[in-house]
Amino acid sequence: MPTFKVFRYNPKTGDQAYFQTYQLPDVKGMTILEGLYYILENLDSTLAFRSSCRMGVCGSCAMHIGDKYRLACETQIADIGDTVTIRPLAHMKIIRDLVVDLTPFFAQYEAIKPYLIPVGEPPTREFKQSPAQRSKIDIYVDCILCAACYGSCPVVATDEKYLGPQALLKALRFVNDSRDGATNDRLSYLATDYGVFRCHTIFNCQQVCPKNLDPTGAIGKLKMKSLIAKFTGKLKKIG
Amino acid sequence: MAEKVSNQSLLTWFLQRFSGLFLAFFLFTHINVHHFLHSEGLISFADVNARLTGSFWWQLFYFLFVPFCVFHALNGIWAIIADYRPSKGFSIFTKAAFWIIAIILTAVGTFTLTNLF
Amino acid sequence: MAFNNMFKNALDDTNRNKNVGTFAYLLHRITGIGLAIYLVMHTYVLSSAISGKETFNQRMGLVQNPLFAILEVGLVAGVFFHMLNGLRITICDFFGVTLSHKVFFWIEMVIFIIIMIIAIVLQWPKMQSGYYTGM
Amino acid sequence: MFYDIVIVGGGLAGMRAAIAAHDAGVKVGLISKIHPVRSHSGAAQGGVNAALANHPAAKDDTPERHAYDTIKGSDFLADQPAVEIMTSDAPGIIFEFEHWGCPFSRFEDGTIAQRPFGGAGYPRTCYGADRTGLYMLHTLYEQVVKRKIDVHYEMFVTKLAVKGGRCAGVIAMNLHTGEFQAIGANAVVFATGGSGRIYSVNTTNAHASTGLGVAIPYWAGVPLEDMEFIQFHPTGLEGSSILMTEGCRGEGGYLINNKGERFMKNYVSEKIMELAPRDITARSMQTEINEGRGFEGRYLHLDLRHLGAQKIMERLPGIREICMNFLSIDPINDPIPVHPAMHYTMGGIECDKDGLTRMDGLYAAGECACVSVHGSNRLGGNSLLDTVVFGRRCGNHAANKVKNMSQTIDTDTLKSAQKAEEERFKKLRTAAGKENPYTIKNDLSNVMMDKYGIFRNETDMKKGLEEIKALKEKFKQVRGIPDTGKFNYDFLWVTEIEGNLDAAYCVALGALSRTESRGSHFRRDYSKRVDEQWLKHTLFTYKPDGPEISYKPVQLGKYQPEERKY
Repeated sequence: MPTFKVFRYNPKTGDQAYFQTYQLPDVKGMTILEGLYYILENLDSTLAFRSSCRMGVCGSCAMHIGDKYRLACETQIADIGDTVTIRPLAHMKIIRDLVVDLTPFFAQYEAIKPYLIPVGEPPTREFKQSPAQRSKIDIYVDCILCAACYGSCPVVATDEKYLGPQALLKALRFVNDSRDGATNDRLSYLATDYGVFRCHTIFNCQQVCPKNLDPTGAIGKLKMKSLIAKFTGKLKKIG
Repeated sequence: MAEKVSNQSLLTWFLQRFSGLFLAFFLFTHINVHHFLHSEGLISFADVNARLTGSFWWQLFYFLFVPFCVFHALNGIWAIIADYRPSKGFSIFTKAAFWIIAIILTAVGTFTLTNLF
Repeated sequence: MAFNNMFKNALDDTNRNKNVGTFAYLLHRITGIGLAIYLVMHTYVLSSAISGKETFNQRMGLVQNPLFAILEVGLVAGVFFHMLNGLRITICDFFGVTLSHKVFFWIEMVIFIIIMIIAIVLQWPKMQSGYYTGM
Repeated sequence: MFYDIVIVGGGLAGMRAAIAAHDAGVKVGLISKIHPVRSHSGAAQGGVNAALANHPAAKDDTPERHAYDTIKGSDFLADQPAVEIMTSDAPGIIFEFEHWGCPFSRFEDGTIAQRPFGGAGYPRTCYGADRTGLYMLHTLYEQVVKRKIDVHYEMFVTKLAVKGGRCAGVIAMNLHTGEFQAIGANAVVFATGGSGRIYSVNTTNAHASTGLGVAIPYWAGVPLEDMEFIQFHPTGLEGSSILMTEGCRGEGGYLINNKGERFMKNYVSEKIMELAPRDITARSMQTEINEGRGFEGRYLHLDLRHLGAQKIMERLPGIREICMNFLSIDPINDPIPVHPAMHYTMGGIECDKDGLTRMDGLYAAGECACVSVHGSNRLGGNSLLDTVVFGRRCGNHAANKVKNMSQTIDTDTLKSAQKAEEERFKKLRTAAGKENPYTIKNDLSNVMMDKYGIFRNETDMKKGLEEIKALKEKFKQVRGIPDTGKFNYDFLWVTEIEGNLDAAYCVALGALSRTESRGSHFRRDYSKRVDEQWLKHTLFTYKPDGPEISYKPVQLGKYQPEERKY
């Protein structure tokens, strides 16, 4: 019988956070999210956690499960063990139980101008992009904004102004896109004190990414691109 | 993006890597010579003096070694402090202190070296 | 985030992300701070050369005894860990081989252990008490 | 709070409407109970249809052919003028997405790649690997960010504020604070998505896709349309019912029964095989399973092994990932166990081709709306198209309408509606009943699955209707909801169950009344399509003791109903 130890915190009933233990039935193939729903539906309806698609694409249910950050929906209880400790994402304000305030995360997402800035007027049909050019953004477009990397990054822990792994990965997606024409503007912003060079290459983000996107590698690529842009005099002053 | 942000970290990051690579070479040689190859007896003034005197390459080696060490060490510690987002006053104070420490250490180190040959 | 939560947060992050990346990063920082302190001490000891040959030999004598010989092994460990790990993250960043960072870490560890064995073997005579007469 | 236009729901339809309205120069507020990028549009995998004629085998593809395929697929219940609008807008809207940066997969010549899909005469489904919905959703959110549109996420709309037949705004619970808030608007757009969770035991839909989105306008007096048509996707993953995209079959995957044969040849022509429309494929699969040719009596195999590792990893990486995470199998080496699973609600809030409903100032778009472009059966790849095309039209129309209206907030109506909601919540909190609401939800989904599944018949459906009525009674005795303040998910899910019950009631009553078989609605006791009597849409109007059914004719156009053969 699996046991869940779930992080609980409700500012309305008490300031103190604690772990609550629940006994769950033994069901083959049950996921952590199904377990949480079982608790909500049968044991304790005050439990709060985010969820939506339950198939690993919406990114709602990233939390700290067992030994690392995972998506609750695509993690089977059997893979974690008999006792499962569940905690919310770190580095963001905990609102209640497993729900955290994602505002800083989305603020960083918005700061990097996460939209295509094309060169000139678009053609009447599509921009031509060869499969080789498309393959340069292949994995980076798969990010689901689950914030697991943001929660695992020790640099984010100490400095909320650091753009964080997700935003930087997203930035590389546009820098690498053959249709985007604002590469130097983007790099100028990314090379500032809150950008890529604050990364200490710790690899936690790569470790936890549920989509195996390697944000650390993306940041490494951006570092190289920024350095080259700097030494060829293409970087602009910001502010 | 209205806020003025510097991209000083680009240069410091790069110089940290750059000095780090040099130090890897310097330290490896230095430790090799002083500890591994010199495993018997004491290191005395005479030993050091004998190696440095008259050898342009050894002299150049150590004259570069000192500033690289100092830069790498202080810049590394500054990177740690910067992670904790120090207040403006604190960071100005620390930076000034680090500059003074850097100058003193480099000066003492260099002066020591000149006395060793 | 202020300095007062520094250690608590660092511990919490380490506790939640138990993987080689975190350990390497923490050790890198700790050895880095240690080496920076050592650099100052080293400069202090050697700066005695400014006052002349005798002072230098005298002060060197202070730190050349079995206790410091043992500490020196620790120093070598710190230097080489910091060096190898620095090379590892530099290689990962510069050559885009981040996905193999764990392999690099274990290679680093193997080299590190080999170097440490050599260091201890070479340092062994100095660590035996009574080897030196002192000065 | 006041906006010219309030949009409820942050999926593709909602965000597209918001962008359209914003670009037309009005002040838009987007409200969603989950963050927009968590919307279930992101779970769409296969692709989006548009007659771009990029595929070498589809050089003579046109929007007309696309329209014909859609109408034929709908079993001629679709409103043909609306379908023509959708298919002729399609290429433009896909190019627009591409210009916004949507990372579609590409052909060698650099054009958007297209793959064949079920029920379509040409390969015209544009795709980005098997994450098309995710890419489109993120692209739209990027544009929302670019335009700095106000997004209020985790705001749970529970009621429409109506005055004199005119929509004055919505009442929502702000989950971040746990308090009710009134948002005034000159126009409200509902883009809340499908009601798949009424079949929660066997659906591909997200937890968030409940019936409340259609129930709120329904309670306010707006009729629902064609609720009896529920699409079953042929390939839901065994057990969890997670969607295995139609693209698997589009890329050439086989459906295999336990005798090892490609059984689809027994149901459709050899030329079509696995690429028959979803209703036919799902029925064929269920027949195989019912007649004992399924594995363990429950599922069939979707075999991708002959496609080769490279093609699977390049075109269907998400499918592989899901299989590995949920069943620990690798489609490169093993066949995928699949069974039909509830996937889409063709019906929804009745609206015209501009999204305007019968209530003044209330619009609907996306899966919760029923413009009726899908008729009785939707073709794969048309749902993404439906959301963005009608999302845009609806946003434009609403913007033009409210542009010159006064921006005064109807405080009285909103205040009293808010008060009513607060009272209701208070009552729910102090309810003294004993029933567990989630048991009711599970019972409901079991009833729906057993009695209103792929095959339906009168006796079962009559029994089912009684059970739904009993569940509705039971819901009145529901236990109290704890007042946890912020993020009261118990309140959210229990409120949704109330919506589920009424949406399910409409499905049940509609299915029972329609004595024919058409598209996804298949009755064993009336297995023929009867155009003379049933070529019409069902309308459901809210009455306290069950919906009142009426009918409206289908808008025909170029194509006259004919026998549907594949």
